[in-house]
Amino acid sequence: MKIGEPEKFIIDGKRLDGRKPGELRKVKIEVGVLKKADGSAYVEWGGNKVLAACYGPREVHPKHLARADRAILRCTYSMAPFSVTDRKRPGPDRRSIEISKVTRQALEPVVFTNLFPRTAIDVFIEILQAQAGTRCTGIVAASMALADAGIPMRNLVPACAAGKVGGEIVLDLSDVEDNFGEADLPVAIVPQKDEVTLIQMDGNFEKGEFEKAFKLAVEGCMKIYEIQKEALKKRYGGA
Amino acid sequence: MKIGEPEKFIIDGKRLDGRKPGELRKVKIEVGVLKKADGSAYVEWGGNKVLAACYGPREVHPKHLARADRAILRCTYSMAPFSVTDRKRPGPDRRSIEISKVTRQALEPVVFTNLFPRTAIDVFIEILQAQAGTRCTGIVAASMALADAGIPMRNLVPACAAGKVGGEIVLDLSDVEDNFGEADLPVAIVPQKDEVTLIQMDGNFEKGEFEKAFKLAVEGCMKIYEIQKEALKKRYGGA
Amino acid sequence: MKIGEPEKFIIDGKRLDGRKPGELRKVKIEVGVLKKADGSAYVEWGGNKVLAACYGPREVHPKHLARADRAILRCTYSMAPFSVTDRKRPGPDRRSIEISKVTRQALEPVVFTNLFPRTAIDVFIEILQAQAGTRCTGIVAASMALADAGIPMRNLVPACAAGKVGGEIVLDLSDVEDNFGEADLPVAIVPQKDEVTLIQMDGNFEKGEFEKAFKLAVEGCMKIYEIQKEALKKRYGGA
Amino acid sequence: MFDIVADIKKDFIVNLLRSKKRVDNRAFDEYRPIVVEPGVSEKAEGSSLVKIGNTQVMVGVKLAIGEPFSDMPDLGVMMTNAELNPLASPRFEKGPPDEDTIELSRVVDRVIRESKCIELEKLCITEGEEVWIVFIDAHILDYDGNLFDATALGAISALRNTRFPKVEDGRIIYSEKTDKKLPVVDRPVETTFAKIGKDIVLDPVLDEELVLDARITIGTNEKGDICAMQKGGDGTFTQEEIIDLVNKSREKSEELRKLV
Amino acid sequence: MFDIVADIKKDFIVNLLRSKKRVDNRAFDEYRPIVVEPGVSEKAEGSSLVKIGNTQVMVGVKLAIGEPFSDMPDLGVMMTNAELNPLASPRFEKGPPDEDTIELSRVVDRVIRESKCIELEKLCITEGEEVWIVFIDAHILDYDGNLFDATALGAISALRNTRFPKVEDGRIIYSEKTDKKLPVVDRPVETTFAKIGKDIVLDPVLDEELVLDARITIGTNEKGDICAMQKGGDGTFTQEEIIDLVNKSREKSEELRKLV
Amino acid sequence: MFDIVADIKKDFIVNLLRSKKRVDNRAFDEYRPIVVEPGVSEKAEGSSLVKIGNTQVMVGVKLAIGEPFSDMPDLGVMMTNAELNPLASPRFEKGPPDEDTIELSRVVDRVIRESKCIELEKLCITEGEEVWIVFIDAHILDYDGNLFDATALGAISALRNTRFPKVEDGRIIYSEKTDKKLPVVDRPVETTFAKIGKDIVLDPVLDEELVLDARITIGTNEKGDICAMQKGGDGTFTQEEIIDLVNKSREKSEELRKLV
Repeated sequence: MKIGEPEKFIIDGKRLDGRKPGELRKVKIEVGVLKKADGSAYVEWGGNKVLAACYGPREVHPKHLARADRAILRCTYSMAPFSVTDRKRPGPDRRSIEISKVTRQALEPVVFTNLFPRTAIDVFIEILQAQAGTRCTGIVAASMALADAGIPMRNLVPACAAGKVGGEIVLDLSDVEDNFGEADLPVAIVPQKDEVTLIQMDGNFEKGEFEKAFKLAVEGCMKIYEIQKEALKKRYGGA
Repeated sequence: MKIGEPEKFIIDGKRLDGRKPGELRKVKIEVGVLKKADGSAYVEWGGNKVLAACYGPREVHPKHLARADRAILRCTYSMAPFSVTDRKRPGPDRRSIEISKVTRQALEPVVFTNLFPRTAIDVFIEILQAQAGTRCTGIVAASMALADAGIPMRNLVPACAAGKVGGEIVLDLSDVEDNFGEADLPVAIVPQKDEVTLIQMDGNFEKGEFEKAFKLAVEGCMKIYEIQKEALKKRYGGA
Repeated sequence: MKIGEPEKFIIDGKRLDGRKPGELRKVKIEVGVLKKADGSAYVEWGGNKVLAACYGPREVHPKHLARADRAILRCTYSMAPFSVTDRKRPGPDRRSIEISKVTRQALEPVVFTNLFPRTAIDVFIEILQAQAGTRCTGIVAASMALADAGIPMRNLVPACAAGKVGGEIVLDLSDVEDNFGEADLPVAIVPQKDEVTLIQMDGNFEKGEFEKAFKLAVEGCMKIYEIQKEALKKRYGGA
Repeated sequence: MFDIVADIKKDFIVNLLRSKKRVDNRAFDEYRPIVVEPGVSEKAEGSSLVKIGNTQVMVGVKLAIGEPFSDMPDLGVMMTNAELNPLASPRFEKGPPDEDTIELSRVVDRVIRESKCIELEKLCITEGEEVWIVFIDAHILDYDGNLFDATALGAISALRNTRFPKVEDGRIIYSEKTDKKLPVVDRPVETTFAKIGKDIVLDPVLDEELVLDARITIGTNEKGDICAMQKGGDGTFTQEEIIDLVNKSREKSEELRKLV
Repeated sequence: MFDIVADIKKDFIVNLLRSKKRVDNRAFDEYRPIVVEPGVSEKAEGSSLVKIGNTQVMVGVKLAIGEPFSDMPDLGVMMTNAELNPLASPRFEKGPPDEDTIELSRVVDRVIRESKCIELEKLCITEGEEVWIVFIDAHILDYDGNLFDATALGAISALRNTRFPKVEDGRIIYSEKTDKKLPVVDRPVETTFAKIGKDIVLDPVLDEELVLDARITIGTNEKGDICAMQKGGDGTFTQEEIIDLVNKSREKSEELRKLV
Repeated sequence: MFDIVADIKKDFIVNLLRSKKRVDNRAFDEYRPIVVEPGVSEKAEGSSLVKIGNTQVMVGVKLAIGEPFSDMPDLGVMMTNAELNPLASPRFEKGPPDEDTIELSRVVDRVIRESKCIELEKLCITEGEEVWIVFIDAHILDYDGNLFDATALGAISALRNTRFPKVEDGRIIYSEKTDKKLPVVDRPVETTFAKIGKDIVLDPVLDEELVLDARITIGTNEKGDICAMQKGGDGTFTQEEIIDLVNKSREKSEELRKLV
């Protein structure tokens, strides 16, 4: 047993933080929170606090990266040194670089990059406080920042993880569930289109468990999608 | 008390190295000491031994740094690994980068950069032996190297620090005064013009002390200015 | 005495691995072992296992390195982390950078770089298993990869080291001889032309010893040259 | 995975697939010929050379003694690193690891780590002070697509082939290997599928990788449990496709597992 | 501070100032509205979000246990680091810290350190072996000028807000904060003035920073002593201007200090 | 060594040499005037300034206490580092050390190390735990050719000039040097020859370096044994030339050795 591991994860059908297995943590989304960025969003999701900013379409530096037929989308996921338990050294580590890549690939399918050839659309995601699920929170925030910047998109991209703790499939792992649980499955989708834009997984799913967790994660995405739309409406009004 | 701290800094009106409060350490300036540089100078100031070289106006690399209306001035302050008590690892550290920046800004006001558009004027300052006051020594050396390279300037830039040790305001801190003293105030000026091109400070000045120290530092600059002019005369003859 | 140092290196005229003083370790050369490279070679020499690949002539990046009158030859010597006793951290270290340089200079004299102006010829040498003599093995492999890529050359470049162990001059040091011996002298030549393209040495040769070792190394090169030609014949047939 | 080829090439491959053919005539769910050669290095404590078609990857395992992580004081440590050596492809460049290199390292690390195939608790020497560190280093030698599967296969093959060196007075004598094997109790592998247009193929060759819309790598252990998963590419999968591929992966994994 | 804007813009701002007006209608010695929100993070041991006009800076304080410097064996250690996050401005770029980032870190560090506001001697655990290390990390979130004052204000606010985590058997239990506060005994702040043409204004907004000739940042403690100073820009100040600004700084500092 | 000059310049120098003349009128086997000034620094434990013609190199030696290498637990450690400072030449650039810088460091290190001039066994303080570390740092101040010989000369001169600082309770008091000298028992030096066309000259000046075909540096100890050798350049030597130069090096080394 690792230090700090709880004996049980679910007691009387309730998780350690009181949630039911299929319940999300509290999510709060605010759009347009920064002045200098072309678009921005702030997301609080459980204990996560994440800021995203979008710049673009703008000139590409260095120039040789520009594409004649479309904009390049670039995503940078980064964690503030004080966002985690043990201070993180500033600068990108290997984990951040991987997450930046899968985040870009989670968003790319919805952005009409072909409308802005030879330009760059840059998205910066800053984790100010981390508490399990930062990559999903980041994707949700990034998607809102793109929308706030007026970048044409087919749809928003919600993201949510499911996982396995104490042998049970649950939605949206908490910190302790993430650290000591048996599996984590973050998923991002294009709602209404049956398109999965991100799926990663680590841990152990027996036959059957994967499918159950996957469907739960997609349901979680749909709940997040509603909150995303609500936040846009709140900002821009809406029909 | 830190290890090595003296009990008193001033005994019978004299400092630990025998100087009076308003007295400079010994300064020696030599111009044109390097063959390959366009201009160069060597300055010994107390225990400091500093070499400066100037190259330019010359082509700018990388090109995108060039300015259409003027030369860019670049300064690099660097310390030899053997110049300090504990061997310094080669390469720039944060302190060197800050000093390089304020050195450039100390010199920029006197250089006629507008005469040489699209070029670079590079100044390299190498600390061969450090004994408190390397940034002022570096600025003095750099200013002489610019002059030796024939770069048109409004004037030379002298620099000198004042400080507070044992509660007294003194000129030009020694090593031990710098390490254990209460305040350090390096200043650089354009003589005869009442222009301050560099001022930095750390430590503690009570009301009134700052003004006293500041004026003393400016006086120190004027003494240095005389030595600078002398060195140029010695090299180039004089009117 | 260093840890692991043998008491004697030569017993009854035989070295610790059974070889005579002037005898090479076993050498096996195979050409054209990689599909994606323009040319490639695999060399086993004693316990060394080395792969070399050649790409080019091809476009130069970054462009400012290109030469109007000739191709640039670039060599990269690198060691796999698992190729040595204590795991080597990935990425170039100072030793690799030096060996890359002398390898390039060992090969440059035979390549007709003037036939391919404004291009690059890149040679990559990867040490998969190291057991004394990797730089010579690398040069031999590189020379074969260049030939396999069809790069016009005046000749192949064989390389071989001689050294001193237990006071005797021997050919082609083994691991233990290299670690605890008294001198190592790697040499590369252009056969039939009396041209030495690489010579390095460290250790201690008394008067007379150097000349003896040098000649032995050149003889070693000629033996290697025969094996190189054999490998090319095997691959391409031959007259 | 790394570059754009002309739309023409993409059209050609898509059309080929639409008519149920691949550029190298394989079935959609067929691996290229695979060769696994364990024990190719004497300097490494474990090693393996894997070829999947023209793709070649060498994996070496080095053991060292070091400190455990402070929150897992009684467990050994494992580290996985891959290098996309410029020797292996004109598409690879010198320099610090880029995002593709890092992704490869981490996805291979994931399946090894999460399958718990190495009994890390048996690698503890003195709790909180000294444990064995397992360095898994993958070197790409020839790149013709599907590095994930080849590297993961090389890693588990090399691990199963790893023997401890002799230890004397706390000092490792690397030149003398013992008979004691690294405690490896599972054979996790990864299988990778590429979606090109509407078709999905196993084990994409480089030409297919260059035009793929989406990619998915699925790692399983001997029991058939899923241990690792990674989607790539700028396109998407449907939910059904993913569930389908997870099942297909279980099947194809058995083929790979037989080779180690 | 970071780039050139057209001479026209400079002329406009200079002329405006000559007629005693600023781009945002403030008085020359007036701060923009300032908001200080301490305690915005649960993961950090201390934190604060500072807004000066549209400029936003978040500062977090992390505590760790480590070795003291060998020449100060009985003192805790403090480190200040700022990041000019590309999220905060199109003018900031990814990559290692540039000279502006380093200057900001060091000038903020200077006022905290030289004011001796943290009682470092109380951070010694075992002389020469273990002391508390105080990491002050500033993240710029939105950049509209005057980072020095905002960051210094955030730093002292976060420090005053810092509580020690629980320590058990020499191990920090970060998840449990104690009631014990970091010993912070002063409230140093920094005030920054910009000289544009012949006029000098407090708290330059970005548009002013882009055309300034010279800049000066002055740090003071509660007693009004000067603790830190930094001139910037390619222009100059007269001696009188500097003495004047030092006095003005003492005054304006009091406004800032009320906020923490 | 570092760049291309016009073919015209090369032709000029080659023709000059063919008529037995050098650009600076020296004999082919003649050094430029050499000045060695030991003890130029008070902060370094040893130092020397060497001038060969217009080439100037400063070498400083710093001593520190640290851990020995694990396979040589009873030996001190030496490290050699050279910096091609941009101050010294328009040809040198800022940034991490390039291949020329690294080659220079390593070739100078080689002759010092292989001549065994420093008695490393006398630098052991506690076997396996603490030994003296000798840092040899060379700073190029003015570059007019032949850095190898100047730097090696500066290194041995600085080493012979090195005295231990005082040690109190295991702590070095750098400000107080003792009379105890670093145990240096040999005076190794390096001599460098350049082949230009068919001619070979000693101590190439920068203009000669820029057009040379091949270069060889040979290091010898006091007994005349060869300790280090390095060929450079894109051209070649004949076997006879090398044997010849080795003998010439022994001779010329004596001239250098007299200077330290």
